[in-house]
Amino acid sequence: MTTTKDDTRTPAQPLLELDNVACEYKLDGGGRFRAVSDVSLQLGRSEVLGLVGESGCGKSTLAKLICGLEKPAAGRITFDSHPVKPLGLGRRPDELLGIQMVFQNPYASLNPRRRIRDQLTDALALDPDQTWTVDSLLEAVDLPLDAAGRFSHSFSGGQRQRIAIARALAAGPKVLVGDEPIASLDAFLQARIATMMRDLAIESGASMIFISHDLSIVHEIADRVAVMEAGGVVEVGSTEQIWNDPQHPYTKKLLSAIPRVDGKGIIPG
Amino acid sequence: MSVISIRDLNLSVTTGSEEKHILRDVSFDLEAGKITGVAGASGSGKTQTGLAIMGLSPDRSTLSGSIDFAGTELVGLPSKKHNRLRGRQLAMVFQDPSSAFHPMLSIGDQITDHLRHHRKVSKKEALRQAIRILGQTKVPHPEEAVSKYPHQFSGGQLQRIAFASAIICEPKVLIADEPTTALDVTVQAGILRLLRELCDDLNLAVLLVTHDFGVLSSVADTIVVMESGLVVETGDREPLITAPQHEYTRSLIESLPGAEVSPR
Amino acid sequence: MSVSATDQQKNLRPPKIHPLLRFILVRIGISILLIWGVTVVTFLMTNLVPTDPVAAILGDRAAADPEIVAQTRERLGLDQPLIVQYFTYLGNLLQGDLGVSNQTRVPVLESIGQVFPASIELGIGAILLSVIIGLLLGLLSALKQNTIVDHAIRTLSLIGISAPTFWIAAVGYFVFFFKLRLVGGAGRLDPWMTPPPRVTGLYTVDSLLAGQMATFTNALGHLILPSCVLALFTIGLLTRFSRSSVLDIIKLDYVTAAKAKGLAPRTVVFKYIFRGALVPIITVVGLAFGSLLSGAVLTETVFAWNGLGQYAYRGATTLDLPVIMGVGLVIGIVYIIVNFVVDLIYGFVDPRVRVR
Amino acid sequence: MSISSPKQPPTNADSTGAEALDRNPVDAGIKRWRLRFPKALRTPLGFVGAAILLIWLLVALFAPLLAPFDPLAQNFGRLVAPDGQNILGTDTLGRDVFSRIVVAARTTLPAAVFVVLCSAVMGSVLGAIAGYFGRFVDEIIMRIADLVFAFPTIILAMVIAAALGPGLKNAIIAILLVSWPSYARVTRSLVMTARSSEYVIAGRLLGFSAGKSLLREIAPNVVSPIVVLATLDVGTAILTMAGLSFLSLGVVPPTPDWGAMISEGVSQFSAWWIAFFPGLCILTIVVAFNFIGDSLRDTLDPHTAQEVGETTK
Repeated sequence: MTTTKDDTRTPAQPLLELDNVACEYKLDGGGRFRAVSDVSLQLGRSEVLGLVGESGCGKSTLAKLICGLEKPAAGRITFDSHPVKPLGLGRRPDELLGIQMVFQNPYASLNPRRRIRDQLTDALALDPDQTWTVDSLLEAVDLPLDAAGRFSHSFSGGQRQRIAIARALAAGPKVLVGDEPIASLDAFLQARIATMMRDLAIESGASMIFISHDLSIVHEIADRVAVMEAGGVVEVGSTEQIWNDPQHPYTKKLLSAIPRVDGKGIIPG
Repeated sequence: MSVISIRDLNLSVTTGSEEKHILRDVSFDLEAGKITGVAGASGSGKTQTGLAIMGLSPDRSTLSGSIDFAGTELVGLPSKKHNRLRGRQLAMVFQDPSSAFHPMLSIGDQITDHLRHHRKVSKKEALRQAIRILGQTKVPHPEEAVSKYPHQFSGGQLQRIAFASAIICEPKVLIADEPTTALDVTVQAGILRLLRELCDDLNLAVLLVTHDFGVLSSVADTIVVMESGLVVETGDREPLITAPQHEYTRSLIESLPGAEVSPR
Repeated sequence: MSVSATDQQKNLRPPKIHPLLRFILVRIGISILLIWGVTVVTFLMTNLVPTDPVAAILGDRAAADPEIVAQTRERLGLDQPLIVQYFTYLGNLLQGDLGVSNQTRVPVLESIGQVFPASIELGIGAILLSVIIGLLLGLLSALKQNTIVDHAIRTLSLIGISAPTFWIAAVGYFVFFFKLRLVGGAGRLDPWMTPPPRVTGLYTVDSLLAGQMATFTNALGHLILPSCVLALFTIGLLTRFSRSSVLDIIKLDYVTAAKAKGLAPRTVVFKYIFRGALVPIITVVGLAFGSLLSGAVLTETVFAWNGLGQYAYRGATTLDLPVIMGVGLVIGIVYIIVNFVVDLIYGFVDPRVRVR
Repeated sequence: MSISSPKQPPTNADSTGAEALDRNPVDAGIKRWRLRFPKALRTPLGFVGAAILLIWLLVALFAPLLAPFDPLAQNFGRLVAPDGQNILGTDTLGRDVFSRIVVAARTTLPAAVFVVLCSAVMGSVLGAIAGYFGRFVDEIIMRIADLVFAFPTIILAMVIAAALGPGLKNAIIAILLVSWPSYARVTRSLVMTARSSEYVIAGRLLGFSAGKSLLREIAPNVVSPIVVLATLDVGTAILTMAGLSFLSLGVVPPTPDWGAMISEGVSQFSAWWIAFFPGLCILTIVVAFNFIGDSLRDTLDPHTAQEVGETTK
């Protein structure tokens, strides 16, 4: 499991650095499963890194590791020269609040019993620069201003996901982690929400790690792409290089499996 | 020649005092040896169209219009008679293969119980046919597979088993409801190839419900686009995708990532 | 979900023992721990009593003499520290010594051994009735959801779990025995009948084994009303639970898939729906057994059914602590064992536990 | 192909809140997670339950005015059948059954509500701690709960009441000790679900401490199921209390009590009224709580409702 070649654009001082990180789960019937093994990655400033792989490849575990939601079995994660420590029972340390996450399931990521305004206000309190207000956030994600007074159940999946993006942005993050944020949305909404996420993150000066099983969406929004298979990163490179000149056989397989919308009736692969 | 011909199909569901129209004047045909794709966003009624053919519309719903299946009118068909067609003439494959099988029954049992029910074949003969059909859908080690349980298979293998179960009684119509949505992209291609082969080899009339134009572009012969219960456009695959007539179809296709750029 | 087989092999460290074996070992461990806990509870309860056990044993006059009290305390080991007393108690338990009744001076274990079969007979009758009737009503109610049938069954089952068992017992006894003479009266047999030769202790079984048909019908006539009364609460409980459990299953994909195969409705209901609902129901049957034991104490009293419940009732009314603690201990252990068996059944029924 | 409905570009398709028959929202239930009392009481069962309960509350409140005679005075002939004067007859000591029944409501109802409130608070606090902090705290609390579950309710209450001696106070302590575990189990499992749910994790990522997220994010989501469970449990508490009194381990004579009255009447077959009417009282009041609780339960989402139903002992 080696990182094939580091992209030349990777800055000398990465914002987020993963150094030989591994993670294991205990299984129900006994035994262990190594979900992530020996992953090394860097994320620069104002950069969008796409993390691509199929189900069970460990990409969501990697997202949790970055946010401190899982305990690494080995390796080191550094954010802005602070080590990322697993989240215990106490408050998350201030220096790590710059990592925020948008989750996969928009139906579960908003508190059903609290108004949207309250949930956004919690996040706004973290941003020292006071970049946003509740109104400007809602405007940024294309929602009506009266949304603030409502509860999450009155919104559709796509709308909820936009609220979740607004909440993550409100905290003024330096790294925005999207864990399959578009996977449970309709195909016709996916590209739009993904692009919105990218634009908002970059405009507010943050970097983004965008996790998806869909290479064609990642191709639209990412600067660099890392491909994962069976817990390891098999290839990292600029989006163009991965898309046009993949090196690893798994990346090739993944790319060739994407059906083209050309009406030719050709089954991919 | 059309195997199924749907004309002015309407479906409404009553919840409490509210009546909701799910399908409005839907009309299209399914032909033997052809895959008809139905596209639409969630809530457009595409799944309900498939269920209406199967006679499995939700409780407290009313269906009107006509579904003609080789001379038999399916709308208003008594449930006993419909039941004789289900599994034997009309078969269905579901979206999530991991939930479409009973976790406590063996694969062999689940893919042959309708064969034994409809054809009255012996248990031994049914199992022999099951092994043959699992081979046809390219499930690895069919002899061992029949005595295993669903949790011992991956999603892609289970979907192949679901196709085996669907075709074991040699049906004329196959309804595939988002058969690849729950699968990984590398597995999807294999399932689509299987669907194409089964359709061609068995001369099946296939209804493929999906929200993925990539899937339609790969295997569908004709495409029906639906929006909030209405059919907005019907046409052959290539012209419909490359030159959509209706504004809604166009916006759907344009919303897709990389509509114009494709990998090498 | 669909991790390919090779991926899994590569990163999987398989468990050292078979999951089913592990499952059984864990269950055994938990059961032993619980049984130990039960002994601690009964021991502490006995020792927390505000009333002096010595006084209870000796009676008022002897208790006034400090010398006799001190002797008795020493004889009973009550001058020892609590922890030593506990180990003495535990040691006695392991030898089958549950103490001696303050009232009758009969060893508790001996009395329990005598009355236990009566309760088993009643309990088996009631659990059979509640499982069969409860599951069928629950299934019917769920299949006819939101119809008159469903509403009626739901309302009746709610009333069933609301009625005080001992009152239903009294009313039933009054109506069916006293007024209508449809069933046998108090006790396990009419007073002039002689019990069948003891093999299992269950009169119905023993009389059949001995070929005494008259005794059998008489015993059955006495058994039927108490079991029905006892079952009423658990029927309500199981009806409600199996209804919600079946409703959960009905909306699953595999049921739609079974319907789409054109199977007979009977097959869909019993092979697919019922089998799926059965696993959660099995675990609840174990829990329902607990309320059955509670009900037995009250029911047996009304019917003068000479079982564990009536024994406990006599102990309670005379504040005979060794008896109450003995019954508590035995019932607690029986309950734990029943639930252990239920867990095992669950493990064997569900292939996801059984087959790796 | 007629197109009658206003068309929308797909970019807005999600803002219409398009109802998803095609695809089930992952959490069909969360939106119904809130308890709606008025809605629950609109169902026939809920309404009947509320009506019966209201009557009983009034009876308990105005018992001294309603009771025609002194419930303790042995004023009348023994075992007088119901007539114009003693509308529900008299008991073995010549006391008026109706007066005794009415006055007994004053002890039973408040005692049952009190015991349920205490056990609900105790159980859910312990359950929340177990569910949120997990590990050995969870192990200890839940193993104790398992232990209590291992004794059937009446048996354990009987053991406790016998050890402490008969009396209303000790009966209440006994019921409290046997009934907290069901709240602990339900709360624990709800808290565990909530704790790993994405909205709570999102809050933790925004810097909420464990305590803050438990109080602010999780608590509002577990209160409703606890209220439902408690409503159903009042009925159970009344039954257990009556059972203890029936076994002479509850309210001490001569204080009037339904369970004790039934116990007295069981052996008096010629005087059926002594046992019959108190039992009817217990039945109606327990039915009332169960009807209300069941209707409330239906307003919860299915998953939570099952959670509440499963542990009913």
